[in-house]
Amino acid sequence: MAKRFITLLLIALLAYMFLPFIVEVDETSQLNRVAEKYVTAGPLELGAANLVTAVIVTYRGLDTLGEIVVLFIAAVGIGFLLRKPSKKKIAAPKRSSSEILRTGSDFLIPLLILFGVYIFTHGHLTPGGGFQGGVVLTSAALLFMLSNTEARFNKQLTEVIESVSGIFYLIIGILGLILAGGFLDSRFLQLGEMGRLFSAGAIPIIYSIIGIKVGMELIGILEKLRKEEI
Amino acid sequence: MVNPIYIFITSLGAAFLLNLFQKINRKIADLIFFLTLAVINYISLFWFYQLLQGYEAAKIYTAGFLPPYSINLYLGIEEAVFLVLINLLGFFSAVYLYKKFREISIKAMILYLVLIMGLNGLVMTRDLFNLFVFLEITSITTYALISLEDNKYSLTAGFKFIIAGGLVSTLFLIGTIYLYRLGGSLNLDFLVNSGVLNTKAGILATFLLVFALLIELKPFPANGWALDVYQSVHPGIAAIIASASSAAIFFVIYKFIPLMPSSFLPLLAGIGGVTFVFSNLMGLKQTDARRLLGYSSIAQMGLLLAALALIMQFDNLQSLSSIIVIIGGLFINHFLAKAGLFWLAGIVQKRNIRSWKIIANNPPLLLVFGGFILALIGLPPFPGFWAKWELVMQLSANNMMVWVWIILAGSLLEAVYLFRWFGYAVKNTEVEEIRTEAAQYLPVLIFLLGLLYLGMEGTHLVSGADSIYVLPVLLGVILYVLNWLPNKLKGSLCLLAVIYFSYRLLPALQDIYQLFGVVFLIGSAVLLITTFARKDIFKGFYPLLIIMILSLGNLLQAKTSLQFFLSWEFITITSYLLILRGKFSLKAALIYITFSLAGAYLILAGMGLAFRDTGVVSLAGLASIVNSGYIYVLLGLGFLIKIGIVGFHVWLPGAYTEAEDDFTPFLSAVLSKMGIFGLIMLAILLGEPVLKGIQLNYILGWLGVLTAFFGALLAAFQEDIKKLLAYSSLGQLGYIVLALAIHSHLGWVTSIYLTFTHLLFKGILFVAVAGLLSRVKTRKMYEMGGLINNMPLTFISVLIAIIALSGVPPLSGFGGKWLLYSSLLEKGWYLQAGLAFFASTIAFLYCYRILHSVFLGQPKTALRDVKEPSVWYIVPQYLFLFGIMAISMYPNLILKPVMSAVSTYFASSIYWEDYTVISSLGYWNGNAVMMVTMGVFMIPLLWLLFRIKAVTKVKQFNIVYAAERPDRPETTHYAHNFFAHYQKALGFLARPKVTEFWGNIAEVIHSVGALFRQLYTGNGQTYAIHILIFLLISYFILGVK
Amino acid sequence: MNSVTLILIGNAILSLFLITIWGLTLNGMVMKIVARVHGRFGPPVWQPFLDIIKNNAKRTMIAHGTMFFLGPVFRIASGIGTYLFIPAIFGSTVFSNFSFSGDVFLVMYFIFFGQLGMALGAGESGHPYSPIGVSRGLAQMTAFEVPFSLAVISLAVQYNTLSITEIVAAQQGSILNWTIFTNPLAAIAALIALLGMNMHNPFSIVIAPQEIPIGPPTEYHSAYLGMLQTNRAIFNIAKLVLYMNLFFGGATNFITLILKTFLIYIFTSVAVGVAFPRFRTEQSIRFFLKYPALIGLLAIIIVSIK
Amino acid sequence: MTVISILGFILIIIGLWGMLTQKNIIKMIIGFSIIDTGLHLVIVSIGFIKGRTAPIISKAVEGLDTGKNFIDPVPSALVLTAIVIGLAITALMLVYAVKLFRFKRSLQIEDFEELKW
Repeated sequence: MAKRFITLLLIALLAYMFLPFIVEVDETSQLNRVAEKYVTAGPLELGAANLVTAVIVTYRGLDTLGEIVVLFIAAVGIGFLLRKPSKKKIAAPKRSSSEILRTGSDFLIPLLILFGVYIFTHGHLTPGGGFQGGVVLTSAALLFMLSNTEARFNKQLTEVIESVSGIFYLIIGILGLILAGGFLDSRFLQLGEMGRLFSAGAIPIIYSIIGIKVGMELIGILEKLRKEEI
Repeated sequence: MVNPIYIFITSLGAAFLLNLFQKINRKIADLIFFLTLAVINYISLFWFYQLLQGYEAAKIYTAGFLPPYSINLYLGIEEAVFLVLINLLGFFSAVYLYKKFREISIKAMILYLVLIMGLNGLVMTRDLFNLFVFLEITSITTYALISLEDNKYSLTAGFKFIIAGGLVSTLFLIGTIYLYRLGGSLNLDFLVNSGVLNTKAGILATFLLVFALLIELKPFPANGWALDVYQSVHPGIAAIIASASSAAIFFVIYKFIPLMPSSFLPLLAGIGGVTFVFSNLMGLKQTDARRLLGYSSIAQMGLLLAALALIMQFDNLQSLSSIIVIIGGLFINHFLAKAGLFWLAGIVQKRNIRSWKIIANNPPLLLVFGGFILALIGLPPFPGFWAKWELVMQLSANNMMVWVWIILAGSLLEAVYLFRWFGYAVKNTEVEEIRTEAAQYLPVLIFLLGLLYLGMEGTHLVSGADSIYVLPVLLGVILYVLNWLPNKLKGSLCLLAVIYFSYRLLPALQDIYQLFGVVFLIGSAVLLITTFARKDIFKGFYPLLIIMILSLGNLLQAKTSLQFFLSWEFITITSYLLILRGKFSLKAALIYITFSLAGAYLILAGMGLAFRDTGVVSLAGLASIVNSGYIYVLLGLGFLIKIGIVGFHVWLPGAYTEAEDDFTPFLSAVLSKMGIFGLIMLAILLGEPVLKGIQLNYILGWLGVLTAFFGALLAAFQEDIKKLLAYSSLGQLGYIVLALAIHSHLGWVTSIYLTFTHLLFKGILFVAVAGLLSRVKTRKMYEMGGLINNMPLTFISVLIAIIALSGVPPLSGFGGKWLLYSSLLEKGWYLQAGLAFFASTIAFLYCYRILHSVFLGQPKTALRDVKEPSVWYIVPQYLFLFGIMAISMYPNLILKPVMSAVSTYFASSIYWEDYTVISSLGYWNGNAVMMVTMGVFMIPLLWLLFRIKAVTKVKQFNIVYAAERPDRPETTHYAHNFFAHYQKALGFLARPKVTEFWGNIAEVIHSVGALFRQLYTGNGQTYAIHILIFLLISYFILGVK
Repeated sequence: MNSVTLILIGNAILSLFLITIWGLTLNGMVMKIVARVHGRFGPPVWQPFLDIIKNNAKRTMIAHGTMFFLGPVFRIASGIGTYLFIPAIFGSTVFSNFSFSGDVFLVMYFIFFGQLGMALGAGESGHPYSPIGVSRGLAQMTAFEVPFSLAVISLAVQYNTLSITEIVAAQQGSILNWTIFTNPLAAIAALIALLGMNMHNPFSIVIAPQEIPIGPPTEYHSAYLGMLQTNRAIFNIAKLVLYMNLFFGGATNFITLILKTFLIYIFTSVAVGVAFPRFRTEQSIRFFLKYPALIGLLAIIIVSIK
Repeated sequence: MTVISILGFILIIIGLWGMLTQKNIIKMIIGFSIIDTGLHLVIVSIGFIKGRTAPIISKAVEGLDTGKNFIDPVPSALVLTAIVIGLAITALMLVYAVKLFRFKRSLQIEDFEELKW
């Protein structure tokens, strides 16, 4: 009890400590210099309609690479952590999935894949992007796993795709370094006409690669956790 | 020019590809792994070299936009240093871990590569959010790599780590986003002057940012999780966490300093200081080697943090090189040594520090271990020494004496547990072998060599240092390499070196310094002969000895306080290691080094004060200080501890007794004089300082005479012959200090005269005892007896030495006594004179006891066939004996040079008439005394010799014994508890009150340490609460307005 | 050797000879007096002479070893030396002995020479009683030297010299110039110390005639014993002469010397000795370190305040 | 300050409470997730400007001054990264929970206190 009380006190104090954030910081009313530049010059410099995407993929491209790496190492790390199978196995009773689920998923999976691809290829134009698309792809995979409890993904294939897409991402980054202003600069390709699918330089390519890589990584994680028996 | 961005590209590329290549061929994957590490090493080394040449720093703008619009990286010289270190460690750690990696999974290699890349990113990036990403990359890889050892310990530790890490990242992110909101940028350089600090919210955001990072540095008490991690993870990973990760985080905090409001710095310093002291305090009770290393790591990072925060607060920093020496020295020292020690922990495979004794079977590993321990404690010749020196100097110069004490106290605590650990390792009783593989062994060795090299480089950076003072180490290393030579040859080489050194050094020295040179060097040279008697293999003996002896010489020619202190520390360490060689010397050596280091730290603090007052490190500069009382007290106390003055004498008997028999003579005859030399030097420079109206020399005088008294009294009650002589030495040193304190011509003449005679007779006695113990396997005097017939030569020299020691005319000891009383009476110290006289009569008790119990009385059956010790024990005794006889016959041989040396500082108050010394009170003609004594001795002797035909020699038991024949010598030899009645009368004075006192202090400190470490309950949630408490307390201490 | 040295040696031999005769006679007289006090008849006054002659004439001697052999030599050398370093008679060249060799500290320390040597000789005998006696003797010595040394320091302060000749010179002129009157505390402390030095009752445990026949000299006999007996006379008188010089104005002629030493001996050692029982070792140590030492301290303090 | 950021902070506090008081490891992880969510809310709230629209150039905003009509795109970009990182950490925590459960067949945090002092 005493511990709970102390914790309560501490958290109250913490809340009190955060107070200046609430009290002193007013609502944002105008853009700061950096955002102003992104919003005004972004479309011209990068040719992307979705300015968030411009920020993510190009202006703060290194972060995004880092993000990919985080997902990558999370996947690798989970695999590493679960490298040894459990000693004591409690097998969960196997049940095949229901008819509705199977039929529904057969119907939904192609749509989901299509939707996922759409999201990451159009990341520079509409809301969404590589991560979102990748996650949608994964949801398709998840649905597949739920409906086909016995089937397994080809681990080799997902891993190869993942690695290759990672390498491609790096290569594009290097191309930016060599052909344009710096590492991950997307302007080494023509900016094209804004609003088109093939515009905004390398952004759609990068986002597609990201989408594929994220999808494969998440599928890898799901796969690893799925076969896990506790 | 290689763009540093390729560090990321290559490591990431390799990380992505490793999985693929592994499917083709594991060997290729391994090759790529190491190649990648080599490449990033190449890039960082290349840039380091370029920047050293003065090239411009690398500014990398990603995405081709200038900051603050895109993320930029920066690679200046500071970044380059950290990158080089991190990447080197990354490479060697990989070599070390390779076997483990191979066994487990390619995934470990991938994670490892990404971890190293993340650390590089932390160092280079200038963008807050990017920093966060790299922080998370390193954290996540670490979380995963913790399970390299897949057991419940490492995994629980890992989970605690994740919880802490989660909190940290939350705090960091809140801070980041609000800084962006208030400062309009995520770029560090643009945030600095953006006015974010004008608001409370801005300060709070900065606070969250900085303190989140700080928690990653594991400050006390928010560090329970870190200790668990250090304890349980694979040592290879622990090395990375302790060295590389900490380094990167430390650098990030360094980068943030321009962003911080100035009020943060004192708090950071405070947190660093508290962490340093408390971690070391809690480390005292730790027995698990890896957890101990954890405590030590945390403490070191605390020290580093405190040093950084303090330096940034200095008003006037002397030069950039100071910063480099302090931060660079401390950092590199910790970085290399800690990584090396963790690796070593992995090689040794023993958890409990007591089990580390198996390392003694492997001399190279032991050497490496010792090196790292010395480095961590901050002893020369390692970089940490220079850093601590410079830190103390600069702190003192900036009037931060409190900090000096905090740092020295923490260092002492750390030294205690590290040396304790080292002690366990040295004492080998097991036959178990350590399995070593080159891959594990090599990195450790390379890191030690790196430390040594950088330590030697330190001499160029620190003002007042001189590489000559490090040369003895080089000689020691050479001798170590020549270990395969026969012992006598090595000994002769040593002897030659010492003689050559004396030949070069002595003529260059002046007056009193020259006399001490004779004591130190010629005395050592004679004692070296004793070591020729050694037969066993003894690695490291001569190397250590030569370093010690040459450093003693260097002590005399030191021109700056740093040179002096450096040599002083060399002597301390080498003598500690030599004492540690004794069979049962574990505890004694630990006590010795603890007191010695405490003394050394007092000296250091004193020198810091002197530096503050004079602004120079030259010793001669001390003379210009007006208010020198405090400095005198600090330095004097340091020297007195080394002498073993009463109250601080607890280390002395143990160290003298348990050291190897042929090393004890060095301790007593030579080494004890370094404290005396220090005191004389101090008196030469500072005169007779007064502190708060108290004449300090008056106190010194009383300390001296009390030491003489208690030394003699305690010696009378010992059964152990070496302990007896140890206490006797203590008593004799008391006279020397007493005479020194008189601070007059006669007083100093007395002091130096006593120094010489003490060298002679204690040299004889301890060498004789060494010889004796080489034949008799016991130190208990009552177990010997009647050895006069077995070893007459030894007996004669001991007899003469004892007569000289006791001060009985006609031998040289009387001269010392006469001078002492004359000078005391001249000074007006009558009571001291009375007590000194009492002490000198008590000395007769133990003097007689040695001669009787060992050489006279009933010979024991078991010892009947004991022979004279080897000639190597006899030769030095007789050399000294010759000295005693010469001085006794012609006291002016020594008195005249001493008098003329001292008259540089005082007007002479005694004069000569032929052989008669005349003081203001009395007179003494040593030559006449000798002649008369010989005359009155010869007459009765001739009469007895005239009757010699009537003499019959009888057997052992042919004695008048009340009609009964005693059956056994054990019951007839009256030797045990010889002065029982004296003990009854005065034993209350000899009770080990002081030992108890220090024992209690040690006990209390250990208990406090044990109390505080109860904080670490092992519960991950509690650790999270600790973090919260730490954060809140820090915030409210800061009192943001 | 030049003539000066020869004359010195000749004088010393003469001085020593006379003092030995007086010392033996004194011992004989004291034995007689003590016996009478005890109510015994006692030996004749010349008994010490007879003893020495008898012992030296014994035909057989036993030796336990070299140190045993040398022990008495050390002892008597110390006795003679102690005497010879003291200027026995003020103003006399014959009796100034070798006092140019050193001052009062030399004398004090030279006493130890014999004690140490003798103790070593006794130690080699292998007889347990010898070291027991030595142990007691040494222990007691450390104690009685305290008041004595304090008294000497007090004198040194008082007269501002350590030279015995000068101390005696300062006491000349009137009986009131004697130290015993000018510095009574020092004298008292020193005289109490003398009781211990002479090893008479109550400080006779070293010799302890009852339980360990004769202490350190247990194993000594014949010529050794003769030597020790000779020494007992010389050494005794040397100490008395020292006291006479330090506290009782010294002597200007041999007759005064005889008188003063006799009186000092009778009134301090003997008178006290016959009247008191014996202390145990630790008791005598405590005794000396209490009041006598305190008196000595007071003596120093008073003198140094002046 | 916007309601959203206040809500975010409240979530952070609630999550923290859960993380610090719940003994079950899974519940602690849920606590962490709640903290994370709150954090993301705080981040996006920083970028939000009342009356403005998402920074995507489309027909709806054609001809208007983008600088006056768009919200700040940076927090939106940051929150994406933060979400991904949060996801990674949560996943790792869960795997740890699995591993810990395997050793002790327990998910109580007090059962994992072997290492201490």
